Amino acid sequence: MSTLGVLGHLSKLETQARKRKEAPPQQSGLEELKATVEALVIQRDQLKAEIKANESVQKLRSEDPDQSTGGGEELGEGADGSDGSVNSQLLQLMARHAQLTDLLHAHHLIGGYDIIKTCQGNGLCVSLATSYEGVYLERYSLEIDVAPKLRITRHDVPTFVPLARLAEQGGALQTNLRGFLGSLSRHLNGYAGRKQQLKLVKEQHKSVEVMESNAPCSILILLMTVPQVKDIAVLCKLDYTDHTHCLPEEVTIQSEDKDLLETTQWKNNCTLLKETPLHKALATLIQSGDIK
Amino acid sequence: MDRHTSVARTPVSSVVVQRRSKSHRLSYRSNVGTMSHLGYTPGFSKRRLTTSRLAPKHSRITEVNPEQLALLVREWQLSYVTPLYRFRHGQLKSYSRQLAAFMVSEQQQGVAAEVGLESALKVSFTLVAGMAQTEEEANTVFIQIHSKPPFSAPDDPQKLLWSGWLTSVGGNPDYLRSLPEDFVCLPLFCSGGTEGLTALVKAWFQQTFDCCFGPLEINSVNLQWLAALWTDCHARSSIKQLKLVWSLPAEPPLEVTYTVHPQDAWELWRSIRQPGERGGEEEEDGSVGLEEVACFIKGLKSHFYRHFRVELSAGRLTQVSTALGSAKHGGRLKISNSSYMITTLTLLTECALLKMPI
Amino acid sequence: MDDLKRRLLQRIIRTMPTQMLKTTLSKWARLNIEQQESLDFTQPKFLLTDQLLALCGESGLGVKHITELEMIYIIDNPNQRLWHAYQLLEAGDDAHSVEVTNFKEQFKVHLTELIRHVSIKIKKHTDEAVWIRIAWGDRSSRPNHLKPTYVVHHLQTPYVFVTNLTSKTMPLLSQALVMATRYSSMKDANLSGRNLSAVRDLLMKQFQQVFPSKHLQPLGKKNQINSNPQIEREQDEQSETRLQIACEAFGGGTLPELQKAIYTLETKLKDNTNKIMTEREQPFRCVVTFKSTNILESLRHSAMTGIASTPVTPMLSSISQKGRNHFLITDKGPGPQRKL
Amino acid sequence: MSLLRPLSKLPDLNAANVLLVENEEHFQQKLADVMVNEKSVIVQVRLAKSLPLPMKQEKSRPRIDLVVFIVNLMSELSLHSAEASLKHLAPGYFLGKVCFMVTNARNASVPAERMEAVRKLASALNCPLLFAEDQTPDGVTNAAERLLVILRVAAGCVPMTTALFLSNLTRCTISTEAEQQNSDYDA
Repeated sequence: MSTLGVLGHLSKLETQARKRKEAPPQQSGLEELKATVEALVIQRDQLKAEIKANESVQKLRSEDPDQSTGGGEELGEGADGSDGSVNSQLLQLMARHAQLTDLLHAHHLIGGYDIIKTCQGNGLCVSLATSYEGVYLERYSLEIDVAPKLRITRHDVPTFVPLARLAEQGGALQTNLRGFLGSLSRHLNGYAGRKQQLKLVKEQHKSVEVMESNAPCSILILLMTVPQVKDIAVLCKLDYTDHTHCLPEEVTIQSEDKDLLETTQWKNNCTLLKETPLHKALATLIQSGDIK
Repeated sequence: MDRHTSVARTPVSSVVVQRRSKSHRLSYRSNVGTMSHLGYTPGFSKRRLTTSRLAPKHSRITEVNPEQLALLVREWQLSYVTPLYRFRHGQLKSYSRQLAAFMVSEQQQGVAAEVGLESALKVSFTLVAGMAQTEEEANTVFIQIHSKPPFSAPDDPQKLLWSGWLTSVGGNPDYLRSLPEDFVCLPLFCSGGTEGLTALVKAWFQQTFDCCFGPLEINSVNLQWLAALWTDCHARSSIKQLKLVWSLPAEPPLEVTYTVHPQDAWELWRSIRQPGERGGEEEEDGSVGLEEVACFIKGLKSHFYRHFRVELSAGRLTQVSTALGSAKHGGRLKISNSSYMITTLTLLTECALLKMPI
Repeated sequence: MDDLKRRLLQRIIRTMPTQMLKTTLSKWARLNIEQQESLDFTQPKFLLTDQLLALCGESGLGVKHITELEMIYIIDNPNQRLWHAYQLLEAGDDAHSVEVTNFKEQFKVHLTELIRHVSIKIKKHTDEAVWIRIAWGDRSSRPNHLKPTYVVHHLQTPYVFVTNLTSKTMPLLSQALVMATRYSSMKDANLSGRNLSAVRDLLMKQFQQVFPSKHLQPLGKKNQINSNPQIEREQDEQSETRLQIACEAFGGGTLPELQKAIYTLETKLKDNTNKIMTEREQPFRCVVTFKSTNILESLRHSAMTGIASTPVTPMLSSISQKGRNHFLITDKGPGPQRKL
Repeated sequence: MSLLRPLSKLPDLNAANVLLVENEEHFQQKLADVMVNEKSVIVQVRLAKSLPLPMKQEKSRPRIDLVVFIVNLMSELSLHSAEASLKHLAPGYFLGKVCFMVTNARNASVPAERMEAVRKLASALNCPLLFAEDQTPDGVTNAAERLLVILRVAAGCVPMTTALFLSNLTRCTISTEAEQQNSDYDA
């Protein structure tokens, strides 16, 4: 080995590597194709089975509409009355699953609102849930009279939500209940989100002082401190003009130190505040040391 | 069953009366009735309740003398008093002195320290004429307690500390006649002033005349009757408004004040009184039937229920007031107008007689 | 001026319990610690007033500062007054962007334009409310600090709560408020009560409302007594329904404290047994007042126990659902919505 | 809206069922708590605000041996409600299986007329009228004891006697005018 020298050794390795690459191309190609065929066959069989299963599920569901609407207390004891094998039980389960998925889909179609009949069918009670970042928050309800025309009789929606305006807009309540509920829900979710953010800010960032806030949480003024040689106070006003949103449309920053606000860093910070939920934005600012 | 629990010094023989009056019997019975746990006691269960009372003719209303006017001034707290033993209307002057002396001595014992008797007291007993309705009935006695500040000039006005009166108006003559000779019956006691002073006066009466005081409530039937009586008067003397107050047993307690326009109240009352059996001239008879009263109140209640769907009858009537007077369930009474003063007092005399334990 | 100072201070101190006085003074922070400690709170109040007055003189504090003290006290103890609610109508496009400094400025400008002799103090309280103290004067006289009007407003909400307002000053306040908040008018909301937060909660719907639901909520204390198997309540279901209906009508949980509800009825008396009155043309005029330490709770309890029949009439449920306690009811109008 | 019948069901062994009807639903619970402690028979207490009882429980409901109407004299509604409920009892009950229990009779603000109305009602229906004190534990116990005496008889747990027989002795009566006069002079 030592006689060949380093270069010799390298060239030898090179040829070896080349040989290894070139030698089995034909063979492996064939194997690959074979594998593909096999996979496709399996897939075909699976699809076939699925089709069959689906067909039988459909059959099951159409055969037994009572069960499909009435909730499945008697799963397994098949409508087919067949062998009772694992397979048929599975089919039953699948049928039930498909049905529930459909229900869920329908629920989503009507907007995910809980609606129940009241007053012997003369009224509706709609309940709208709000959530923010996957956390369920307050639930708001509306009671609506159906006859002679739709009319909101009672609700617990906060006063600053323009409920009457939303209901009147293009006769939304009469003609487009879903649309009305949708826009109401956006307002409520917007409010819930802003309120939740404010709550989180107050909990998580004690160093940031909330100077001012209002009932709809649509105007926030925060006092932040920028740690420099001498602490600089920065007043940050967040204006949520669109009440359906959880992010501010406008962020204005004031400070005695005008130069500070001109820096790109603070301009970026402004954009950050506009684009990220407040508590997260503040966390980032604190982490980066821009504020205390 | 002991009937004489309240009377300590009175000779027993003089209390057992052969002929007890109806109203007298009534009070006795209602107590017996509630005491036995099975309410079937046959002898006692028959009772006669007054179904209508006469309101006097207007002619009598006008004759109000200045002494009687003193009775109109303020709101009085009502009590009943059992017959006074050896009370003499001729000795009022001496009673004035005795009561004043009694109060001073009580004060010295420290009992009345808080009632503000630092200054000299002047007690006066006076007669109020024209209240008694029959020969047998005793005259009304009016008592005033004035204070004289220690350093005041003789002609300085004296401060009225307390006033009160004992009366009997239209008491059942049978009952009055049946009383033994030494007893004077003035069953209705009205007091106005601090509770401490009232208690002192009562104590003196108890000691001196061997009598017994007790609170006199005005129950809802009587309150309703007064409401109707006053409403009836509206045509002659404006009642301004008819105000009824109910207290309902909700939690927290709910008080409902029902104020009716006088004209409308009066028209409702007339509409109930008009039907059939009453002729035109009888309209003047002035009697106020309990059935009519019940009907009147029922009308008011049903109007209320139609709007609020709240059962006033679940609670109780606690107060009735008009410009002519006001009466509260707890036994407070104010008569602001001389019309029907006698009638009102007749009712209260009857109530007091009914309430008496003997 | 000194006399006014004295009378103002006297009045504040008279109404305030001594314990409260201590904390209020420290909140006020116009006197330094030594001065505060030198005060002897055990002495009679008139002596205390003298001492305070002397201290004020020492620190050069005037009427302005004393009104500040009053304001602090009132903000902390609003429930000794009768508050009336007003509603702002038709929000302008920029109504939602009004913030405190802006509002303060505008309100002062507009009100002083309307009336020259007026003293205004505005303070933002921690609960987001803006408190305004107005001492009114007229053309010739200086502002009367002994009868100030207090106004409470939560920005971006259409409600204003006012105490001690006369009909003379009402239009002035209304105009200044409408302009400062960018609304177009203000009307009486027909609601008043001694408890400010109750009046506010009622209008802003900040109390627990109960709605019909598929799953019966665990409302209050039901069934807790029915433990003995030998005792059975036959009508449990009915009483639960009554409970649900009562809560739907008046709200669940602790309810806002209202002391009164007043109905002026001008409706015909209809009574099957009384032909004369039923045929009468004129309405039967009466005023019905419900009074309690908390009428909503009293009424809910009445509906639960059956004193008030169920379903509850809109006349009563309007108190919580419309946030009103003054009603005028006539036969012609569409029921309880009629304005007073 | 069916009548409640006294004999439509078979009795349970050594059991007595009482139905307490009270508009205010206040005193009945206190009474029930005491009554179920009875050792000699198994007492089942059923509580109602008014009659009729809901149809739903018709099947599960045992035979009711005694119906007690509790009337609070302070409230007119209480009396009216009891009067209205009476219509939903089959006539057979009035042969000794109904009784009235009155509270607050001592209260000064009770109009004598109302007491009189209750008395008349009880005597017209030949039912016993009991007075009870609902404010004190002793009063409740006493009232419960009295009810139990009647209940045991009504349920047939006392040999040699019947509800009808007992009610003849205990029913409320109002004497006539003549008797009144006589008794007056007897006293």
